[in-house]
Amino acid sequence: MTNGYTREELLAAHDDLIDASASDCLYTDGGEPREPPVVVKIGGARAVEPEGAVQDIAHLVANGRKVVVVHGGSTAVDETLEELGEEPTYVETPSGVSGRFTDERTMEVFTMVMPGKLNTELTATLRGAGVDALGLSGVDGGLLTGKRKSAVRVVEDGKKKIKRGDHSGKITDVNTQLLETLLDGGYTPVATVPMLADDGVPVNADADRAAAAIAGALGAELVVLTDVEGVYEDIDDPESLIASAATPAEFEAVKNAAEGFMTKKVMAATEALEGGAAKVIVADANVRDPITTALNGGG
Amino acid sequence: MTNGYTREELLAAHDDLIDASASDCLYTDGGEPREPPVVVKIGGARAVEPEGAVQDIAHLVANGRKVVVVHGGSTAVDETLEELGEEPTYVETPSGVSGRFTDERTMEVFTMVMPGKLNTELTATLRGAGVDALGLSGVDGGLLTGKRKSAVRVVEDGKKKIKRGDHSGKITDVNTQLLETLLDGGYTPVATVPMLADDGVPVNADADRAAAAIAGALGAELVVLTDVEGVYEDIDDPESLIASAATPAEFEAVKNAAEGFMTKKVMAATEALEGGAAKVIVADANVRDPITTALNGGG
Amino acid sequence: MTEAECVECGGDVALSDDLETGEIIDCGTCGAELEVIDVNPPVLDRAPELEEDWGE
Amino acid sequence: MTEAECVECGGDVALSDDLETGEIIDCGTCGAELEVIDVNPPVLDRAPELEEDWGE
Ligand SMILES: [Zn+2]
Ligand SMILES: [Zn+2]
Repeated sequence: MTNGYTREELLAAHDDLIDASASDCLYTDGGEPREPPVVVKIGGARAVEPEGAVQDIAHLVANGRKVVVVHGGSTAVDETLEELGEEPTYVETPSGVSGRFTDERTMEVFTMVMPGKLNTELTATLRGAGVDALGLSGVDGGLLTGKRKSAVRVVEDGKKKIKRGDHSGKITDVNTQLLETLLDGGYTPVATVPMLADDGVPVNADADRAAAAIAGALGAELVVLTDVEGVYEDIDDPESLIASAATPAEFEAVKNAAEGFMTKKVMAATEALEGGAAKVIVADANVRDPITTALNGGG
Repeated sequence: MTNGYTREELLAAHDDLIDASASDCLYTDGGEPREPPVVVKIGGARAVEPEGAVQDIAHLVANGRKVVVVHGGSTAVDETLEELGEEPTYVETPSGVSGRFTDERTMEVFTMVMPGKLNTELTATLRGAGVDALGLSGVDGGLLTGKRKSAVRVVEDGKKKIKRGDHSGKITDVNTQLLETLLDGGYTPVATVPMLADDGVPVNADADRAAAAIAGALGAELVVLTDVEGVYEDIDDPESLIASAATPAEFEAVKNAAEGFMTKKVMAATEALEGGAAKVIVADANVRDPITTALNGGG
Repeated sequence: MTEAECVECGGDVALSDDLETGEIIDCGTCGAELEVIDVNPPVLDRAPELEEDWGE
Repeated sequence: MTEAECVECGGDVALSDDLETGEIIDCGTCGAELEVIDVNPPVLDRAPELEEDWGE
């Protein structure tokens, strides 16, 4: 792994970080930091390419901040399905959202790629950066649980249909005690889907919503890193960036502005805030120190 | 999942278990059980088919015993390699042992199958049986660490060779603090390989030896479940079964008797005892309550 | 073109020839959404309400 | 048939024509195990001691 920083840059960044939040960050008396944990969602449309985020997470953790990392990796699932000679199945829902239909075989490949390949890789990368990372899927310790959904409404050839055999679910519970035990032990949980459904089966769930559920349950600040630079009031006008929102009401404005694949991120953000998250920021992954930058409210 | 037992059978088995170890098992005063933890190694040559073991683990945990489950799954790795159109590579070492050569791609598939597919599946199955199971690879929280081995000595076409590019390692450290934190929290860790090598790379290690390292570090009793019924002084004489050994010296006799693939199990057992394990039992997986039976010293 | 009975209002529901299992038909009389449970002979049941959800 | 020099004792080591990179040759003079680092021209180095280990 390349570091990408000189020692001097790291020290300067370190000072900046401490200056920016000196009132509530480091405690030489051994007291607990009063800041809420940070949930960082990385990966997504373009799989996991988290170099900038990894350094930044290491920096936050070194400064005593409690961090939970959540990752997706849908593209990597499709790649592996194709390598195995399987066709990824996407369906359109009545409201026009495109989503994966997860049959039994897809679910098997899903567990191979998410908690298997990607989570192990990211956990090792974070450990290489000095973070005491520990990977978990939603199945482990019942981290992410909720209702099984085996049928979905889809639109196929213009017809509305019920499609059965889906392996997906809706996260309603987060094992916060597990996360707090690990955070108190100095670990940085690296969480991913599948979730564990109420019928005992590991099933697909959206990683943005998983991050939202975790942030809500922990009362954390949620930073969702994406390849685009946030949510735009007018998607064609880079000046109309809405950098963050602190209440469900503020997010209503963002929601109306969101288009295309951002819809899901905005929905997840709304869920996080409604669930108890302290703050939600959707931010560009492709800047230096993307998380610190987002938390400090600018770019 | 089928239970395989009537309620009456479960209650009877429950009574048996309590009777068998009444002096050091259940404490109505809320005291801690004085028994060492049990490390159960399942799966291996014939992949993971742990129905009997799952019920038995659930039973042990319900009785307050601390259990760590370790699994392998080499066959499943080969199956997935073949589905991906890759050829599993096996090499012969100078001493005649056959072992997997793990190149980079094989390592990737290894993480997909071990911590991905098999670990998620087993964790979900155990949770379905009422065990608060939590899956971990050796990478998670630095559970299993040690020296990287990127070169191996092999024999090819009768020639001795050094083969480089291997992804394997030797486990020298176990994060017992992590396991104890989880056990104290009521979780049952479900551990598997890869381990994390000192160069930061996840690498292959033998699951029997991983179980041995964990049992040694925890001072636990190690039950290695296999498809054969233990170690035989004369492998062709079922009467010559050596059921257990409590000291490295006793194991010396077993070692001399072991043949073929059992060599690895015996080596692992020796390592466990030398590492501090309280007891090692290699036992038949294909009986009812295989772990309880093994711990109670008979069949 | 065959017909079936709406399980909600008892009204007649017209079914096209290329009817598929899982298809949702709206009852012209009461507006109920009906799922095609079987095709030959056609069996209809009230289509389940399903929250829209997506995975990875 | 070519020859190379043993890195341990300086003695001559006979090399067969089907020499392969990675191959281990025993020095006939001092008995040292020598690894073939390169084939053309032949480069030998002391073969590393490697503990025997196996994975899954
Ligand atoms: Zn009707
Ligand atoms: Zn020599």
